Amino acid sequence: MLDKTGIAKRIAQELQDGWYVNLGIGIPTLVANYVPEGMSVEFQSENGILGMGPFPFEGEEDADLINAGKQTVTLKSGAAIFDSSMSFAMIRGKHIQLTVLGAMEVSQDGDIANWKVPGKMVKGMGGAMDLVASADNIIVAMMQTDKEGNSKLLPKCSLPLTGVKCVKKIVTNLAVMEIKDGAFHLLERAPGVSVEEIRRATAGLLVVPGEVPEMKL
Amino acid sequence: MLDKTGIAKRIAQELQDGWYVNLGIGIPTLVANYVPEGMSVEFQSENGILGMGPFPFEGEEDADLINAGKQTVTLKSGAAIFDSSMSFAMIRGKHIQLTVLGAMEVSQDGDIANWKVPGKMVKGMGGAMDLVASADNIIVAMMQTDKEGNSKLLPKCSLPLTGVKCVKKIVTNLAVMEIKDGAFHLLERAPGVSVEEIRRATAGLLVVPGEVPEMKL
Amino acid sequence: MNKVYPNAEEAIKGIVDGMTLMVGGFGLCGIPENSITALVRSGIKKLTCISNNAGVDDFGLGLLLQNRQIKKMISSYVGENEEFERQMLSGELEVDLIPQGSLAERCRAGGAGIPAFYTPAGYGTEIAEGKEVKVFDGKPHILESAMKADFAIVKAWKGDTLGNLVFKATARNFNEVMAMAGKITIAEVEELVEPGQLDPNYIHVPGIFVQRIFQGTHYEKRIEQKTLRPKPQ
Amino acid sequence: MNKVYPNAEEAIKGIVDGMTLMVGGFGLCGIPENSITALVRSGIKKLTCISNNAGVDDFGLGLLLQNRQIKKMISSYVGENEEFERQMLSGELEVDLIPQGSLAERCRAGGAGIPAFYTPAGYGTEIAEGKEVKVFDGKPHILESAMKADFAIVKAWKGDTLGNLVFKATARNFNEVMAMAGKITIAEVEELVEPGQLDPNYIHVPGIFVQRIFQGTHYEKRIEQKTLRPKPQ
Repeated sequence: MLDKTGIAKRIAQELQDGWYVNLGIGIPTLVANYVPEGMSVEFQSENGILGMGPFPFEGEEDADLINAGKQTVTLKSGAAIFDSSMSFAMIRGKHIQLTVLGAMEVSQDGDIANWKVPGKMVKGMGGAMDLVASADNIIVAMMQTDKEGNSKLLPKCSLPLTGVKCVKKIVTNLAVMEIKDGAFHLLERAPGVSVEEIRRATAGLLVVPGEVPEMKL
Repeated sequence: MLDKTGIAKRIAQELQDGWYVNLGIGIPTLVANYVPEGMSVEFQSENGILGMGPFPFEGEEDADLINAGKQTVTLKSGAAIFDSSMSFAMIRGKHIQLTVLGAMEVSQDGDIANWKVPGKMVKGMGGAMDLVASADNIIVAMMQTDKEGNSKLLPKCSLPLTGVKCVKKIVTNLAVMEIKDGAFHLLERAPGVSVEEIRRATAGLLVVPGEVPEMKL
Repeated sequence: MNKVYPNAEEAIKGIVDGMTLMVGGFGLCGIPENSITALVRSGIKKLTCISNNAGVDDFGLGLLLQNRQIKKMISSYVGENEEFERQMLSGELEVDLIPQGSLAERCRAGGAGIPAFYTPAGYGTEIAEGKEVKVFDGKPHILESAMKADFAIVKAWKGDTLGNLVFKATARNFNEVMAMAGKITIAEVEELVEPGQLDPNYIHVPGIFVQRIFQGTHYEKRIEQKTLRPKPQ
Repeated sequence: MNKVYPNAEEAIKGIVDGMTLMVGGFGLCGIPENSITALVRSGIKKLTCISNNAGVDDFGLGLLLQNRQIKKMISSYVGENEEFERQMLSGELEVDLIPQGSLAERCRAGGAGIPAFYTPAGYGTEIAEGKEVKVFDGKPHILESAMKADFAIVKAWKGDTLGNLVFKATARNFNEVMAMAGKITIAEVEELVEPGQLDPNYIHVPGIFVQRIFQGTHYEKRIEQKTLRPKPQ
């Protein structure tokens, strides 16, 4: 089974040289720490950065330089700053090659719910709806079950949607799956996790090929 | 009767302090030479200048700095440069207080035709359609008749339109007129021009109030 | 034509109860601190505020919330604010949540004379309810309308007396599009300079969009999430 | 990931007969001179060119017209070109004329994932024929669609190896929005620099929009209308 770092490491294997990538808050943010050696990947932050660098050293933080999670960050050499409309022009216009974000629920049709729980305080969708509606390549990073053990991979989402038919790939603590033809297709098992465990943690339709390799980290 | 310079001088009297103004090619361009003393007016050029200055001195011309008429120009102190989409954001968004342009025909409803003569080479509308469709305050600068003496102020335009119901004011070689309620309303006569001469040069409906003052230049 | 105002108190004159304001900033980054303070002191009420976020309890728009001056918030994300939560849950505060990209584009559209545009963002969600849908290239999009405000209040790094603005780093965010969309736009700047001191090639907001400008004072520039990495030994 | 190409000949590889190109510039100001020369030499035919203007007889896109490489021009204004006129009147050349502001906004929309938007420009004229009309705030608007191109070819003043671009003065014009709207965008620059040499605050086109970049040579920068005022004595 993977922890959050493991999920981030596995997602980092999906990166390709020259890609522009938007990472959501939480597990996705960790992906930036595991860019393969020698690969050049630029991170976009939707508040207006391309070429976001690591967190600053103490004393170097600048209130005027934050990421979309409102954390102090730095710029890489060759970074560019822009306004919010230009930022979402990049996102909506499909100039970002990969979007990684978290989810509360994902359906076997690729629907995603990650912004609102009825009856609870609603903070807002931020840029998530723009991101999922626009990106051709979305990876959802999530725990496959909630704290009570209920699957978050469902036939249909029960929560208000963030976007429809948009998620193509999921990396959870248990598995890597692809979504197509109305089903979760199992691609890889997390280390030490059996197909049966994955099946129990998947409420939606799961397609298991003959052989399911264990992922390599 | 006014010459082109006279028309430009009369239009310059319409300027107000602090206005942003777009001047079309031809007579309108001349208006910039007659901004009243002590008045601050900024000229916008739709290829991307706010704060356009006079033509350069010999040797100071810069191929990278032209106006919408493709003429070499200079920048005033405090000028700003922007791209074409921002330029028309200003125009369409009604941030320009006055637009002055030429016309081949104007109708008593305020329609304007100034870009196309069927059977002749069509060069294009450039920014004229955006300008006339957006501006709340358009002054047309024109000769009131063509070379054959035919009126260019018509009940209805005969040429393909540039915009509909948009012209509010006209300054010609003969008169200043306002367009409202489907008629040309005579406001001022050019020096030495009689109401009768203006009437003969106006094919559309002309409303003449009891007294028509001669314009002061 | 003088656009320069001596301070925030003078610059916000004309804002009255019930108006719609756009307020620049992302989180607490690039917010018009001086103008917010002046609004708090003014006691103007029943405001509709269009702003990506709603500040924190004791800073930014949170100060106006504390003071019950806001009737409605139009934002994309409103976390980090307990008073906001209380007013929202009790029904005192109306909240309209909008996808962040649509919010930015709707402000730009308002400034640019584009009354409406199609976007894929929000299709198939509750955001799309009641909105026109049209399919382009096989993909459904929803029609979103332009937004304007009675006053837009933005914060820039430097500005000149003609209203030209430049921003520093990510303090730019929504300030640029909101400056375009205000019927009257108030810009507060850290440094007010004379015309000619800003390079014409690198103006972020041309002065045509700015009606009032003043030099702010005592910027706190609070950091919401100070995140650091360890110094190498 | 290397975006840097040695010259125009290499950078335009992949452009083939029948493609749609966006070409930056306003008149002869800010046009991609090196790329146009390479296109002339390539002999690629049946091009659709989206460009605000069509050059003059012996410079700019006029060179491609002379060579009969353009099937269709999409522009706002095409004066100053006799060969253009001849081809247009003889029916050899298709011409689609578009209001300048709509052209700029349609390019931006293509780059920004906005498939269509409403504008008042052209309502009631032949431009509006066949287009959807909708009334906003009592005023009719027409629906205009986004434009994209197989390749966008732009010219910048400086660019870095990551594709970030800055323009000089009015050579900026359509280059910015066209850079956003190319499936592949080629940027030729007067000066190619290393990452970090352009100030991140003042980038006109972020590198994400540029797939290929090269340093051009021998810029002629022809002036169309040299207008001067007399020197004071």
